[in-house]
Amino acid sequence: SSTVDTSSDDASADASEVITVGALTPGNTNDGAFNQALADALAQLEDEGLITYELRDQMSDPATSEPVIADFASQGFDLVIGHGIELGDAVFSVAEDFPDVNFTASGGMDILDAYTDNVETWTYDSSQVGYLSGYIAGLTGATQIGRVESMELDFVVATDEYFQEGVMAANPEASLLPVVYAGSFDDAEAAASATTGLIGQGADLVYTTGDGIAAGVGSAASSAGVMTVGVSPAAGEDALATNVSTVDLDMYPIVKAWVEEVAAGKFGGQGVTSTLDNGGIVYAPINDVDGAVPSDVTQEIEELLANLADGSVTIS
Amino acid sequence: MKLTLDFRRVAIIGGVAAGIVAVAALLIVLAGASPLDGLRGLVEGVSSSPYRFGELLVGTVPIAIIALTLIPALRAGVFSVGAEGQVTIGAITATAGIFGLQNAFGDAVPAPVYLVCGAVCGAIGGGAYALLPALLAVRWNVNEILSTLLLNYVATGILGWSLRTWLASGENTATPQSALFPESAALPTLIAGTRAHWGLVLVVIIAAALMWWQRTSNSARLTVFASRPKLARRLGTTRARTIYSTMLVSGLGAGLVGWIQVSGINDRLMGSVAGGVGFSGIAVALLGALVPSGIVVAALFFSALAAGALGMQSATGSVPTSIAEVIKGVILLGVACIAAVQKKPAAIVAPTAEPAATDDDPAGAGSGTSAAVEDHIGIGESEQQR
Amino acid sequence: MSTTPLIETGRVLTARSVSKSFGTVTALDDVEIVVRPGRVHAIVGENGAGKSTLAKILAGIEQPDHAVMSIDSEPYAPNDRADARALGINMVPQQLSLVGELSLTENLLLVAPERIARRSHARALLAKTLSLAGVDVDIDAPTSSLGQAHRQLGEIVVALAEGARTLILDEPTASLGPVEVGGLFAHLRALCALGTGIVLITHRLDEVSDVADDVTVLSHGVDVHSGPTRGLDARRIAQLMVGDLPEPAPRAARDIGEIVLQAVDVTAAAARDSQLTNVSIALRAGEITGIAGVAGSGQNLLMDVLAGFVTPVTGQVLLDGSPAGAVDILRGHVAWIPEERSESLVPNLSTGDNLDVYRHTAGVRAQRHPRRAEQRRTHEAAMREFDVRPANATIPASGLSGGNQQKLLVARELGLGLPGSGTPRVVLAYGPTQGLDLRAAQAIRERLIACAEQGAAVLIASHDLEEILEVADRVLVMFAGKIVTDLPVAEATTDRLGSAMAGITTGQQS
Amino acid sequence: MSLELWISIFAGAIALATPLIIAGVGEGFVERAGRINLGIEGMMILGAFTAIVAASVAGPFVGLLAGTLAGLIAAVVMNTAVYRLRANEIVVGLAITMLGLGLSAYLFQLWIPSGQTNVSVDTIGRTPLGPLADIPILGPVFFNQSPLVYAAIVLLIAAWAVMRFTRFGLQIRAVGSDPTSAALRGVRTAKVGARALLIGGALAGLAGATITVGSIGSFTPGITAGRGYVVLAVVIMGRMTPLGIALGALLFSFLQSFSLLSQATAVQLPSEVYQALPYVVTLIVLVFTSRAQLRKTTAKVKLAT
Ligand SMILES: Nc1ncnc2c1ncn2[C@@H]1O[C@H](COP(=O)(O)OP(=O)(O)OP(=O)(O)O)[C@@H](O)[C@H]1O
Ligand SMILES: Nc1ncnc2c1ncn2[C@@H]1O[C@H](COP(=O)(O)OP(=O)(O)OP(=O)(O)O)[C@@H](O)[C@H]1O
Ligand SMILES: [Mg+2]
Ligand SMILES: [Mg+2]
Repeated sequence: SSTVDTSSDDASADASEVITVGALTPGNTNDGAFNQALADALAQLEDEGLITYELRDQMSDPATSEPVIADFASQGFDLVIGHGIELGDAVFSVAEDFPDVNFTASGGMDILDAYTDNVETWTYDSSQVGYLSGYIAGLTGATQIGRVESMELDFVVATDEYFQEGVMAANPEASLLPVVYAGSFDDAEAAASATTGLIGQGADLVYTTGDGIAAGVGSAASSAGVMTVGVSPAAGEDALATNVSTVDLDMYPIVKAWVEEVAAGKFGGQGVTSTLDNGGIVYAPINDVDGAVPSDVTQEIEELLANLADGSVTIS
Repeated sequence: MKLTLDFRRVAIIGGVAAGIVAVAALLIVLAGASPLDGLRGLVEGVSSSPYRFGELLVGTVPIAIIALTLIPALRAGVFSVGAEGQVTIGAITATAGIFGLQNAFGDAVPAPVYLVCGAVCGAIGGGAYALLPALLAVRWNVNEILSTLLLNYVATGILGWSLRTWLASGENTATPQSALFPESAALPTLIAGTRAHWGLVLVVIIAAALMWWQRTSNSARLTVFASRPKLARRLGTTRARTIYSTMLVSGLGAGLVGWIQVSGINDRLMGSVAGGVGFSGIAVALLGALVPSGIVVAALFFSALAAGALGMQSATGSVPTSIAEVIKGVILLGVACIAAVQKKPAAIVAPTAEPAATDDDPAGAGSGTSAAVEDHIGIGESEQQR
Repeated sequence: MSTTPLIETGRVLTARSVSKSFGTVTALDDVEIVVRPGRVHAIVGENGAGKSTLAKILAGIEQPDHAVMSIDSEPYAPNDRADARALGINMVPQQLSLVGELSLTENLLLVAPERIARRSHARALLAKTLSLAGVDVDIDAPTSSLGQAHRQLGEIVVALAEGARTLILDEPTASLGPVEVGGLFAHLRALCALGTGIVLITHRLDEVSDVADDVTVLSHGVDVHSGPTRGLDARRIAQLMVGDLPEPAPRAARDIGEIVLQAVDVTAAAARDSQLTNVSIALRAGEITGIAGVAGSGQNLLMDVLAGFVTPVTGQVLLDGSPAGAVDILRGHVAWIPEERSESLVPNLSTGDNLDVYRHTAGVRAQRHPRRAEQRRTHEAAMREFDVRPANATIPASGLSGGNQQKLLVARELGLGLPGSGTPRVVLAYGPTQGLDLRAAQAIRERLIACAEQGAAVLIASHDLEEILEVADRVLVMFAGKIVTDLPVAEATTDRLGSAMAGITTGQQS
Repeated sequence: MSLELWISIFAGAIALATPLIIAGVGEGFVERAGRINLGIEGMMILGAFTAIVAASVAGPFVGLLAGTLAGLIAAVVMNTAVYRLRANEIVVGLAITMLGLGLSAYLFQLWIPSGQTNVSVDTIGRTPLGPLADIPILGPVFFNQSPLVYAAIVLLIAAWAVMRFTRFGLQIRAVGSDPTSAALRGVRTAKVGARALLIGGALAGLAGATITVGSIGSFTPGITAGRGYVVLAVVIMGRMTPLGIALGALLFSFLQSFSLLSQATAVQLPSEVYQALPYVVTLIVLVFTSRAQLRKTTAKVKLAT
């Protein structure tokens, strides 16, 4: 996969020393989604011998996370990754006191300009995640699409708008049922109930992005034989049985670039975005759900990606 | 006689302590790490650096204030478990107050004004939210444990909605949060190089105030009320006044904590603002036997536990963070048992425990029953007896 | 007297060298008692003499330190109440053991040997027992809704239905009116005729000579006398118990003064009592007003209204002519001795703290804290004055025996307790001597009279007519929430009062 | 709103009510015996987790059994702490909840390390009750549900029968309403209370298992999502009687189901309003039931204020 363009080729060449990384994620690292993306990237980089790392999960409360970040910094880690917007403030506030340690902070689009000398900022293109998910959902030929989300948060709402745009681009005939919010990130049962209800109202595909609730969505949909998009591996094999695909982050190229920068002593002063183009956003191989999904879906997606890359398709 | 009693006590304490260690060690081993590293981490978690020690204090402040201000309510037998929601509402009103001030007077507002405004708004918010279950209890006899529990959920809803709408930050954020406070609204740091802030001083003031209060007649009246409401009536206290006033005090304290959490730690309002301090506060109040000094110690202990558990995770590397929660739960359980063995059972729940002393049956024929803890859920009930 | 038993040879419950101590207190020391079938065996003794303890040991509720017990010649050593019950020994405790939320039937089933509750069977059994004992009690109503007398009878019937052949009654008459006591004794005699052995604990010595066949006198845990009652009268028994009683002091004539506390046309409602309808009562300085009535006639509610706990629906309570609430009434020096002393003593506070709990009254400025030692001396002096044993101001109030708790309460209300200067202007007392032995009861009656002599308005409600007739200047009778009779004591005969208490109106309204 | 929607809402309500009813029946025993179990949330999630682990090895029914056992063990711990060692009931309850939430998340993370797909098990699934399931409207609502729903109904009847027809039921009522008299009558109050608590714990565990093995088929941390606390409210609301508890649970889940699904219609309210709705209505019902109770004992001494 293509890496972020900031990495210079010789950086990795003379990186004989192993970089120590301390990382924090807001949720569980086995969530099969956002948090796990970082955990997997770190594990892979460690396998490759580039880093050793320590990872702390469930750090969504800044009251807990700030001391952990400070801890990492004071123990002399080379790079401290705060993965998740909840950690942004804490990273910046600790980074001030440790100018010699490298940090990364994540946030919304506006964090890209907030970098400092020892803090690089990161975000991902949520419009692409939403659009591609919607596009895949549209390509399945589903006619009534339901959505179950955790809570009515700004970014959820924003992502959802792109999802709708993606659906319409792929299949203008499809109709969308209003979003149902389960009201919790964890309440799989409520999500299952919501999904069953949507199916009862005629939904033939259900989209979700939540963590814990995906288990409920996946379980209810798969037992009703209805397709889903966005169910993560954390929901379990059975739930994945009818999941067409999930658009997700791949943190490997991003983290690798950071590590190389640290090794080369060139870290800092910029912000990066994970995109489809730079391999930071990927989609899971298409599951044809026993032939329910047209066979040319993968091909059409690749076409879309190419069009997005050359600018012939833009997401508004 | 005395010897056997002491033996039993030692045996229980030893057994409980061994149980805690065994469970913790087992869990660490399960994760493929060394229990000794875990133990080292537990100690280092609170002591290895000034920063970590500061964290111990930071964690103590909210729990201690909530627990301290719960003293009157619990002494009177009013069991409110609504601190969690009151913290949330206090944080919202404090945030609103601070931004209101900023909007009205621009950047010229001096720090003390912000602090006073935040504290007052927070306390008022928490207090007002506590009066609601008090009203329900007084007017309609609604069990306050349940009403406060339910209102915690409502507070969460209000917080979520506020962060999405009128208090939402202008930035595009994934998790809901308010904008950053003006710098002068932040609670100043008390110990340089740590996050320990001036909220600590509030703990001392509140503890001192309660120590003084404890010796007042007002306190004695509440204690009488808990077990003998009629006698308390003669002393000039009524059920309504007791419930309103004690719930109000606990609400004010929790609201103040709401402000401390936003102004002292995050400098903005976030969804995680209450973060379980309400429930910890109740546990600490009971562990501290409803005595201010005991509560401060229990709060320090509780906070140390949280910090130590994080340190343990950090020292063992591979162990998932949830171990902190497990260790906290196990130790809380153990300490509750040990505290009960240490003191006479009546002392721990002194205000509400009343093995009905009637007729010539002092210890009660039902000495096998747990008279101490079983029947103090609602004061409403004790009145209905008549 | 009464039923001369035909069978002297039936089941005999024998307990010899029974000893029991609680910590340092020796409750029983080498006591012996023999209970024969078809006979009523009275146990008498002053407060704390060990009567209840002995009864509980017989019934398996309390374990003795040492005892040799047998039924007939079979050794008898019950581990718990169930053992005793299975062998036909049953007890109606001083504090009734019926669960209020359950009916008599359910109370019977509660400890039945079968796991499945056979309601119809239990009801049939109870009905049969009821008719045998000649009692009529509702067996399906929650027992809390029954009157005191019916609950008392109900528990006896339940015990019989459980197969009691030896029945121990701990102060069953303490809270009953004369009519009910008469009824109860008639039932007991009926039971004796069926061969049941009955142990009767009581403080009313005239009852002993009336109804008992044998008597055991306990004093400080030792059985000082045991034998048939034939030839013993109340005086003699009292002498056996406590030596000679002082003669009651002659009553000086008192001046009746102004109205201090009054209820005007009060209507009010409460859970267990009858509701009050248009009750008016005025308490005058120097006068002792007695209120008689069977339990549940509204006396409790009237007391609550006068003490300011219950706000009347209509009408009002006036202290010195102006409306007052509970705390004003206390500040106005009204002493309050409730029927249930547990309402007024805080069990986990020390006896000393209980004595001066009124120091904490709202609006009363705490005087300078006296030094602890000094305070303790004051408290213990008061406790000695009122004969509270042990006179130790640091033990929790719950550590005192029932009788001594009562004395402690009286010591506070009439002794040093009221805020400001101590002496009461009004005394509201409900059964102030209940559960007290003769000497202690006498002492408290003297106190009440002394209060009146010092100008206090005194109200005494009691189920014990004798007591009222002894101290009161004026006697009211309540029935079903109304005051039905109001007589000067000179005109109040036991007959007139008794029939008024039973609701038999003779036309003479107050 | 369409008929299908209403059917979905009612069917969803019954499904959501099942764990509440099961745990509620248990807590009903506990509260009738005069105790309160604030550890119920922890017991539920321990049951939920244990059930999945056991079910992945030995099938869903063993899973249910294991979940029940996990709740039972937690209740034994609680009983020992509170009623033998006399620790404070509220503290111990909160500690058990903390422990349950933490332990289940911890063990889950060890069981399914990062990078591994979560384990799914076969759920109990739905069992249409033959031709009954085809009745219009009623069929899909009542007769096409999980066997656990039917089991919950059986449980309700059993609980009612135990309270009504057994000595144990009477003893629970006695111990709860008047422990001193009960002890004096010879009821072993500690034993009765312990049994009630153990029943409560076991049923809480089963309720947790119902969520994972009964409907979702996998575990995620925090999956009980505060239902334990809802159970406490439902039990009081239902005045601790089995029927009342069932009605309370149904009311709560109906509101939850309604809030979830009516979002899919055009009624536009802030989603938080929907989320808080069940709690607010529960509170209101609580006010009315408490007030009714107050009326019933209207005679209660009216203390002046
Ligand atoms: N459970 C107990 N713990 C400690 N002391 C007790 C206990 N039960 C009784 N005593 C003591 O034992 C002695 C005898 O008590 P008991 O209750 O038998 O007296 P009683 O004759 O029934 O008195 P009363 O007439 O007041 O009912 C008293 O001194 C009392 O204080
Ligand atoms: N033989 C008996 N006669 C009268 N009552 C009995 C008898 N056996 C038991 N009981 C009553 O039953 C109550 C409960 O007894 P217990 O607790 O031993 O029940 P159980 O059915 O034996 O329960 P388990 O078998 O679980 O111990 C006791 O309080 C006792 O009153
Ligand atoms: Mg006695
Ligand atoms: Mg048995």
